[in-house]
Amino acid sequence: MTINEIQDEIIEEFAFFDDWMEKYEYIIDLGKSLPLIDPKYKDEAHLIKGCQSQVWLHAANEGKQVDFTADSDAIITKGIIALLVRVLSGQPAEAVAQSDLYFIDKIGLKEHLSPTRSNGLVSMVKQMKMYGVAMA
Amino acid sequence: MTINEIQDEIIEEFAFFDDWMEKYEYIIDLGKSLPLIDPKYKDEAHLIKGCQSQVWLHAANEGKQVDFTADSDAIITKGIIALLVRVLSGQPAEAVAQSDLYFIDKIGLKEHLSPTRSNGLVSMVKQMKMYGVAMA
Amino acid sequence: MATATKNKSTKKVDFDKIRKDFPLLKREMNGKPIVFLDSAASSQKPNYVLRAMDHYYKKLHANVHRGVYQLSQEATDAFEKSRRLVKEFINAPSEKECIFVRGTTEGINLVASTYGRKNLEAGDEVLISTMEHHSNIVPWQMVCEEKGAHLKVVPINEDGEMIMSEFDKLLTDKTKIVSINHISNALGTINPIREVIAKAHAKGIPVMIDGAQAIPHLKVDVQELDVDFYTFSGHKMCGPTGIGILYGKAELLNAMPPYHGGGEMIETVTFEKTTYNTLPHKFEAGTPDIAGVVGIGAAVEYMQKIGHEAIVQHEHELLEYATTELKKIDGLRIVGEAKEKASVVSFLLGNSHPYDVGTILDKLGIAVRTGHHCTQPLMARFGIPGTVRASFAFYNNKEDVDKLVEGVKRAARMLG
Amino acid sequence: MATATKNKSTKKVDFDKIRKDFPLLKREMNGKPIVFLDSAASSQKPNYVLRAMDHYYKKLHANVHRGVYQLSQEATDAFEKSRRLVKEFINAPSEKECIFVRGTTEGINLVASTYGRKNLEAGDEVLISTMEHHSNIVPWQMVCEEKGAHLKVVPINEDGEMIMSEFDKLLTDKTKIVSINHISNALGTINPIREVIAKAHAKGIPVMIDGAQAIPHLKVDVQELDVDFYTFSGHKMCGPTGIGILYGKAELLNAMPPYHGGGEMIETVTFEKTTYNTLPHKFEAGTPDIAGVVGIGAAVEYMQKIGHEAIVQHEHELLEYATTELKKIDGLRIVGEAKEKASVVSFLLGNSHPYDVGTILDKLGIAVRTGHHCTQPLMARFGIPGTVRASFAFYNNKEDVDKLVEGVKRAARMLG
Ligand SMILES: Cc1ncc(COP(=O)(O)O)c(C=O)c1O
Ligand SMILES: Cc1ncc(COP(=O)(O)O)c(C=O)c1O
Repeated sequence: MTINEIQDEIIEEFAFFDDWMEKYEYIIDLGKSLPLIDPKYKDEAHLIKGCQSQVWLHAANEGKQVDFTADSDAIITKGIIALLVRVLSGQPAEAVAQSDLYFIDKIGLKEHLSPTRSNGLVSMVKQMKMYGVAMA
Repeated sequence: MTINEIQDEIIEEFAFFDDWMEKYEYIIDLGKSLPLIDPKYKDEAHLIKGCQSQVWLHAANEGKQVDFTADSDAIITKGIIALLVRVLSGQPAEAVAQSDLYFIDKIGLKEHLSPTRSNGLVSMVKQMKMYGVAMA
Repeated sequence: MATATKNKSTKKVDFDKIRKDFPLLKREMNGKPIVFLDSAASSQKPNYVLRAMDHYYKKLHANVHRGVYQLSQEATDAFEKSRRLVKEFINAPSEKECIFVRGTTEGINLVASTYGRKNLEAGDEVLISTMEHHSNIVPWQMVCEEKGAHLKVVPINEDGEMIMSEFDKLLTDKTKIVSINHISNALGTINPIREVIAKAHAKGIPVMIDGAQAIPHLKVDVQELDVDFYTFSGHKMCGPTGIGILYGKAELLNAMPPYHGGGEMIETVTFEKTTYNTLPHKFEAGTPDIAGVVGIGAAVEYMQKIGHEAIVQHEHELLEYATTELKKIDGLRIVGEAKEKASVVSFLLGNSHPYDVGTILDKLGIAVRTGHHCTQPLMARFGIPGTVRASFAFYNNKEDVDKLVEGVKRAARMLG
Repeated sequence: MATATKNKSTKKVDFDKIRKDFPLLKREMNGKPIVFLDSAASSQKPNYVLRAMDHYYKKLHANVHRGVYQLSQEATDAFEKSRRLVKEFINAPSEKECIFVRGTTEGINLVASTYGRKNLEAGDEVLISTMEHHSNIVPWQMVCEEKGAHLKVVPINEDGEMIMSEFDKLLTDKTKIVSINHISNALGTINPIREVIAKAHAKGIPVMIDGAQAIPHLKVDVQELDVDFYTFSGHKMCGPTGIGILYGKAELLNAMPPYHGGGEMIETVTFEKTTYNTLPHKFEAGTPDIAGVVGIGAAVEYMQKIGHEAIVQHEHELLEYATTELKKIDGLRIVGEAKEKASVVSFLLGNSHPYDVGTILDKLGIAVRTGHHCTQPLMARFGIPGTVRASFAFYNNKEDVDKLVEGVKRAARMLG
């Protein structure tokens, strides 16, 4: 599936939720699932500092595609990371670089990617795209 | 005449003026009259600095009374000084020290003695009283 | 002031009515009536203060000092009236000792970069505590680094109280200044500043108090405290942003080099030599925040009408109630349980990250602060990344506490 | 913005209508409708700006940055939106290069005490002009004294223009920074800053421009000017008191040590080592003047709606008219007759002291500034104690000029 196909899929899934509670419960469940990153990458080199929560990101280059793994110390942040990884991981590097992540807004999580919220997510998305550029 | 008698006399004089123009013309005339101070006292030592206009003040001790002479580079300030000198000069030092200069307010010149107007007059009045204290 | 009651101390103040003075509290957040529990970061503003500033701009504005025209005099009078109000509010001996600054941060930086830079030498020490706000750490670090002086830190116990026996040991002949907060913004601890000041003065050491969190809650009397420098922010005490006060003893302020150069702070300027103005102007270079000054004056009037006694009592009730109710929640741990505490409750919920708790509370319309609260070394002391902090002002009520407790329970269920 | 016209440049702007945006201009002074001719000291404020701040406090206020709750995000958005507006206003390459300060005075002090303190050594020179405001003299004197550096001063001619051949001589390898005002507040001279910057850059010397008087009148494009530092005050451009901007090239700002220590400006703090935040936060310690920032953003929007072209033209007409009419008065002498001039007229009336003239004008409801205008060395250059200064903003009109001329004639009769 392309980046946009996955995004549309996620938007459709979220359409089932009646209120913010259900949506957040789902995100929290995503956050609680198994670690998304090899523990050895949870180090300074892979850390994206946020004032509110920390994010670790690792990118691997498989041929022309990029594989992302990531984690966060906050579970809601981690849940959102799970969605981002689902959208961008395994995609062609160039597609990652050029992606437009509209699903965030559509499923009502825009505020988590505000540059002023300082949970590391904005920097992480930027970093993911930079990996896309670098590996393309 | 006592300080208060002179003050009352001035208030009475000013009651004749119909508007601010006449009043200021009178003050300006007072300011234009002969120098109020011996030129040799117009030096740093006798200078009271104001941001807007400068004031020079000299006090002489004649027995128990204080004689003031003063000057300013601004004519309206000088006119007001002429009134202050008329009220306080030649008065017993103690009376100067304890004087309450209500005439300023009564004749509508209060704003010139505002501490923020910075024409040197407030400091000058303070200085006159201090001479009164010192010479009493 | 419209609605604050006239009864100063003994009679009951109607805090329900007072709450109506604050227009922001009528808004919603995420579709729910807002429950504002972040007053320690910045308080809301009563109409009285907003009207005073609006009136200033519409009727009185002109640049202050030195203007010969009426309007400028009126603006200056409004400006200097506020200084008088502030002087009375903290019972300073003289208005000249009340300097307008941007806020607490600037107040401390001013002292560190004038008093500090003048008096600190290599090997000297500045004494602070583990629970200082970054604003009371970094300025001292900067000047210490420049001068080769050292920052010494009084440790705290598990409850979040300064260990005074350690303070005694750290207060030595090398100490050139002690700088401690009156109330900790992260824990709510009310520090024993009387004791700190007495002990420092016994050794001839001056004391600076960071009063950012104390002024909104307690009656502060700088003469009774005999404090050397006391600084606070207007925006935490119902006043506008961008204005605060540095009180300093005239003797110390006079001996200090000036801070900023510019208009107002000079007596005469030539290219060869400049002489400085007297207090307070020496430390107030440039056009001041005139409307901000008018606003902080109005805030002082507003708070004095309500009266500190009533405020202290009301907030203490909220603190007790919130503490009791929150403690009933399984897995909730309060960080900071000093015996003397202001209306701040910092807590952790099980292993949940404060960000997660704060996010869910936000969705419920409840505004709390999460994170390190600009006290990273304090968080490190407790080995935690941060806390969730609810802070109460006199315009909060028990219903706010109930909603908070409900919200935390909901978060516990969702995150648990 | 209610009344400013939508037509940006070509069509005629209705300045009579615009005047109605300024509530203060409806008041009286000494029983007469006020004629406000002291905008160079501080401008009046349009309702648009006042409403923006009021709205901020009533609907959006919370401490900015780092808050997870909606309200704090909204406050931060309003805050950062203003930075974007300012960036566009001066065409800065990046928002990060736009730092919020209290005003021009703080902007210059910030640069003098960080860039200056870091880069100046004994024997180095700072180059300013004779017509600088105290705010652009004293901060440099202070750092020069500390470092054993020297202040060099470009002389001016009788018309009040910098003598560029002298500038060329004074610009040497010893010069570490040039700091010049864009427009002189006392004379109205528009300085040839393009030439100054080009010549300094040819020698690799950075230039700071004091834009306090330029921003309210001219279109400023910091990229086109290629200026290194540019600073101005909100209160002179229809914005609130207590807020201003320091623009600096990122390269220079990044290399500078921090200014104030405190919250916001740090990345991590431990008692051993503190690392600093990135631009612009590195230079914005503590809670900023959030409402002031919102206000300066609104002022930018307001001025842009009117458009600089229309403002320049309107003010130029007032300047020409006032100059012509005032010159007809016997014994009146204009101080500062540069070929390039902004809407400031400084004058002396015969041998009358400026204080006397100002006092009589005040009684007539006319607000002018008198004195040295915080430019004592400039007054010394002309051998005068001060001047009477009338300054015009776009909300002034020809009637204001007529009243001024009438008033000065009256003063001449009374004092003559
Ligand atoms: C040319 C110039 N520079 C600097 C300043 C100082 O500005 P502020 O008082 O807003 O800091 C002024 C204002 O009087 C000015 O006119
Ligand atoms: C204890 C303490 N000190 C200093 C500060 C800094 O105050 P401001 O940001 O108003 O300068 C704060 C505010 O967060 C505080 O709580």
